[in-house]
Amino acid sequence: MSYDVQSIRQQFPILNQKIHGRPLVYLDNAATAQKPIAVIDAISNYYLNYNANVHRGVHTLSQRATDAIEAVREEVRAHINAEESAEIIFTQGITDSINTIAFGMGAVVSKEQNIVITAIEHHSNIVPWQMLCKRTGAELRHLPMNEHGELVLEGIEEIIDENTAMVAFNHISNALGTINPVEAILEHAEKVGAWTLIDGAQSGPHAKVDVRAWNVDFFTLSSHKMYGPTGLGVLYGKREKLEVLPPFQGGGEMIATVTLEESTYAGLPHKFEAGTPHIEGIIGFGAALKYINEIGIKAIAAHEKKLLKYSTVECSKIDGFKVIGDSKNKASVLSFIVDGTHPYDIGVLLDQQGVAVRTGQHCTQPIMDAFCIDGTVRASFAMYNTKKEIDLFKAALEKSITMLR
Amino acid sequence: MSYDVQSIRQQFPILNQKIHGRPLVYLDNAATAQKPIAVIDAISNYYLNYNANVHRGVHTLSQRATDAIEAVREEVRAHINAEESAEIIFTQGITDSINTIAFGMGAVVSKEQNIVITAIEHHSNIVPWQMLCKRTGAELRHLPMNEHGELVLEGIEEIIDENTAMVAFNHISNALGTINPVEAILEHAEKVGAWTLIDGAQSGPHAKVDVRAWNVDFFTLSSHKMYGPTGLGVLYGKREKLEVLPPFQGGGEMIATVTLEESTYAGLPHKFEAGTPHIEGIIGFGAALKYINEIGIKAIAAHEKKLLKYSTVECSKIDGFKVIGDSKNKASVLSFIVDGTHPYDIGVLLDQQGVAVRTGQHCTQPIMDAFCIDGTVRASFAMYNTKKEIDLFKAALEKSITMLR
Amino acid sequence: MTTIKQRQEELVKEFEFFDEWMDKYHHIIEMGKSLNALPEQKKNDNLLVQGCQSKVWLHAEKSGENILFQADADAIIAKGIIAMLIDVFNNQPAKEVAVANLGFIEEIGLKDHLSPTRANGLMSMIKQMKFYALALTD
Amino acid sequence: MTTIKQRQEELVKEFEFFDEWMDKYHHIIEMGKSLNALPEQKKNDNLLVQGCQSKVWLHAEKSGENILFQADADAIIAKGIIAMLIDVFNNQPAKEVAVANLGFIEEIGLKDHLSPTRANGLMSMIKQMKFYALALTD
Ligand SMILES: Cc1ncc(COP(=O)(O)O)c(C=O)c1O
Ligand SMILES: Cc1ncc(COP(=O)(O)O)c(C=O)c1O
Repeated sequence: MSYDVQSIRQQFPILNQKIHGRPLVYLDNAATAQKPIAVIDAISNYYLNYNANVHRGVHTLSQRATDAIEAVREEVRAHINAEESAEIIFTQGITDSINTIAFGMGAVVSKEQNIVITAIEHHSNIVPWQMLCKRTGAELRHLPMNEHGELVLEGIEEIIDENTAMVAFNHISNALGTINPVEAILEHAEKVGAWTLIDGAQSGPHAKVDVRAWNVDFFTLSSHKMYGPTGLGVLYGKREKLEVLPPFQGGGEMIATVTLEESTYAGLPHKFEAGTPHIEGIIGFGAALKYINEIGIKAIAAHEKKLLKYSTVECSKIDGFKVIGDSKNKASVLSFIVDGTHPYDIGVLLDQQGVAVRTGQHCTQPIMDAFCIDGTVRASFAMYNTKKEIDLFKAALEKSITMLR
Repeated sequence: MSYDVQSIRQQFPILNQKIHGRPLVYLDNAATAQKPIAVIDAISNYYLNYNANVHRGVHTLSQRATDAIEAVREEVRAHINAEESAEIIFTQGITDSINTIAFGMGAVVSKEQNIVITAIEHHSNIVPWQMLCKRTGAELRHLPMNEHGELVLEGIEEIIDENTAMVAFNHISNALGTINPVEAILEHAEKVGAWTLIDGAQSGPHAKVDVRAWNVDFFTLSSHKMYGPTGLGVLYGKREKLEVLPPFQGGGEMIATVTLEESTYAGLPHKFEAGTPHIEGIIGFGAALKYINEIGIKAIAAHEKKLLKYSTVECSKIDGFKVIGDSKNKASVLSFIVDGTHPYDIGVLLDQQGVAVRTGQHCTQPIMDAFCIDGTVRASFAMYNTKKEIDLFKAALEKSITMLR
Repeated sequence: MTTIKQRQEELVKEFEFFDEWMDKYHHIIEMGKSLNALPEQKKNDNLLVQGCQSKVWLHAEKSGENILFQADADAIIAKGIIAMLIDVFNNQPAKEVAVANLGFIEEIGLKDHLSPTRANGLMSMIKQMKFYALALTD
Repeated sequence: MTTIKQRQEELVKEFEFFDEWMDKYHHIIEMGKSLNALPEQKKNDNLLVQGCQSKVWLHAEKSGENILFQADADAIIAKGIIAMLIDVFNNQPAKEVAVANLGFIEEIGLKDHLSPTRANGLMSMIKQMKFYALALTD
């Protein structure tokens, strides 16, 4: 079956609007994706029919809500091929997931050890580790990148060594689109017995993930980047690893027993799910996963790859256009600067023409520093974008440049 | 204008359904409240029209979304009468809010100090402080309660003393309904210079709150208990206090600058809002606040007070019925046991008759231990409950008891 | 002597008699009430079945090839459910208990009708009974 | 000599000429381009206006009773906006700049049309100019 982008677009009513009198061309998908009707309906349906607090409730609505979120937990497990659904923890998002692990590792990391990240991480996969290193005295290291925005693995043995407690890196860079050599890095980490965490912010919407094939210890997703609701994330962790970490937050149902003097913690996944969960978000995310699987993540990735290639080739014809991050192995992100213009000005003028892009540092200041730039313009693609939209984008970009020069 | 409960009920379509063939009587409001159409529509409307990631986005949708959440921040500020909207932080919920403060206080509390809670707290206002005390060596104390489930203030000077770093307590007990003597406790805390935090889980839906009149340092709410979406909470903190606390989570927009070596943090409220916020939740919560204010929190409280009184009087006629927590000053919660029955069995049989209540410990195990019971049955009321529902509840309760004895 | 299969058939028939779930619950409760209580001193924590929302104590011993169960619970519905299971399994050959197929649960609609937590509790009870039976099979 | 008020009126007239916001932006950009750049050595961090998304440097000095502004920005739209403000305020009595009412922003529709962050930036620029004016008023 061929990829029917028009019928997909019909599932995203938000796309069908005008901005400053021009049709919206939404190319800010790496920041957040739009939601299909199925997700919006799942949310309404929940609140119209079976909203209740979950777990421990004996009444029917509470049972329905509990069943619904536990079913999603199982779907997430299957989606990323985890071993058991108790290894799937619902969080607020990737930032929350990574902080949970970085906090917990405070109990197991010593000052002789080091944490390894990379030069192309999102702030959410930098700052929590800096905080951990500050608390424990451990050293923060990083794998460097080259001028294509690719990680450099030569010398990796010097960086990831027997004192490495954790190697944490993203699968796909949100600022550059680079697809990182996950297997090679994991292999080095495994060799020295380091724990591993993959930030899957940009994997979720664009790539097939199999945590057991990777044999990664922790993996994390944000619902809102995967066509699901805001305020929800997933933290996958191997049971044996999650069990040795202390919980990040206390309260609610994450305990087994509480006296005013002390508490004992509940088992997985509850130990890491303090407080009333984001029930609606979990249910909406279930609908988003289902929708992604209906279209097929491989079909989506193939479609986006075509858009990326077409936009790169077309825009490269523009005088002074320069791609930032030109790895051969890229997904869905076209980050660029244009000689003699400021990204910010381009963003404003594209918006005036209906085209939504992100400008700036994309929460990856170290990358920008390395390229010695203030920021880029980033066009990022999703399942519903079209070749025609790329044409509109390119035309709007050319017009903006003419005005700015 | 008189309180028109029927027209309110029309705004909550979920109430109009049958459970096991009987009309639903939803009395589990202290766990979570149902959502009016206005909230459900606000969510759909967001995803259908202006979903985008917020802050730093130059494009129109991002601006609309940013405007919308910042407008809600201002509405929350006004609602609780905070001084400035930068003191309003959006969190995952009360549990997250309290953990944020308890974690941050790790930087300012010493082992000579103590933390004071009360005997009638939710686990979410116990466990984070236990964790803080474990980290810092500080002592955890509590104000005791009497057989009515009221806090005992005699001897408070011995408990809250000059070494008290924090006094944290709930305004209204979720398990007993007791309205605590907020002013008297705050006065003692202020006298010795202790910081103060009020858990407003049950204030939000049932009471007027004025943080400046109280002069409390921290105050917190959960959206889902206030007719708003799940996954969202509010943490209010005085600027001067929030500024000395380190952030709980790192990443996203909570930083000013990041290099691979170190980061500096952004100002309030962003310092405490790492990661993509729960944009949809904030917008939905704005709609919920607006709805509450339309009806009027005082009118709601008065209505619920009538229901509480009526249900207490009526149910007390049942042989062996015993209220747990019979403070003179109570809101919206009827917690009880019935001689010769287990709360759990009552819960199951009420559910068979369409009545949704919560049974068990209500995340307040120390209260149950103090009363030497395993748990209670809890009926809790909201703006949309009716006298007729209390009659149905009472009849169902009587039938259940007959079956069980 | 009736077999495990026959006892299940009888139970299914008993429940077919009731149209309403309230009546079925009534019947479960009556079964709970007529189950001989465990003496207090026997209710030790070792006998607690893990995974039930209320407390369920289960004791097993061998009598020849057969297995004898005794149980109690603090909530009467749980007690009724364990009473049903005892009704099916009690004084049956241990090795048959260990492998028994419990179709009656489906037929009565018990599992569908229980909440997930209670259904978990039911599964935990069955698991524990089969576990004892296995342990007591030579 | 034109007053602050007159200069605003002229600006409003200039902008009325354009129907489309793209054209208005074009005009803002042209104003940015024709603003004399600050020499590189003058662009020090002390002159940065806080609260703008792009970098805006603003320098002020006194000339008799009047105040003279120089500015630059790394993004051209920000530069155009500061150019407009300089157009209105430059070489005006410091004490009038300090209290001036800037109705033209409303009339052009600038504030409504800018994003919240950019509108904040605009407000920051105005605040900084008035702050200098106040500091330079005897
Ligand atoms: C008094 C009280 N505190 C704290 C909480 C925890 O709220 P949440 O689960 O929304 O974090 C609740 C809700 O159960 C509560 O009633
Ligand atoms: C690579 C990467 N990591 C982490 C994040 C943070 O995700 P969230 O803001 O949902 O916590 C993002 C999203 O901006 C991202 O692209």
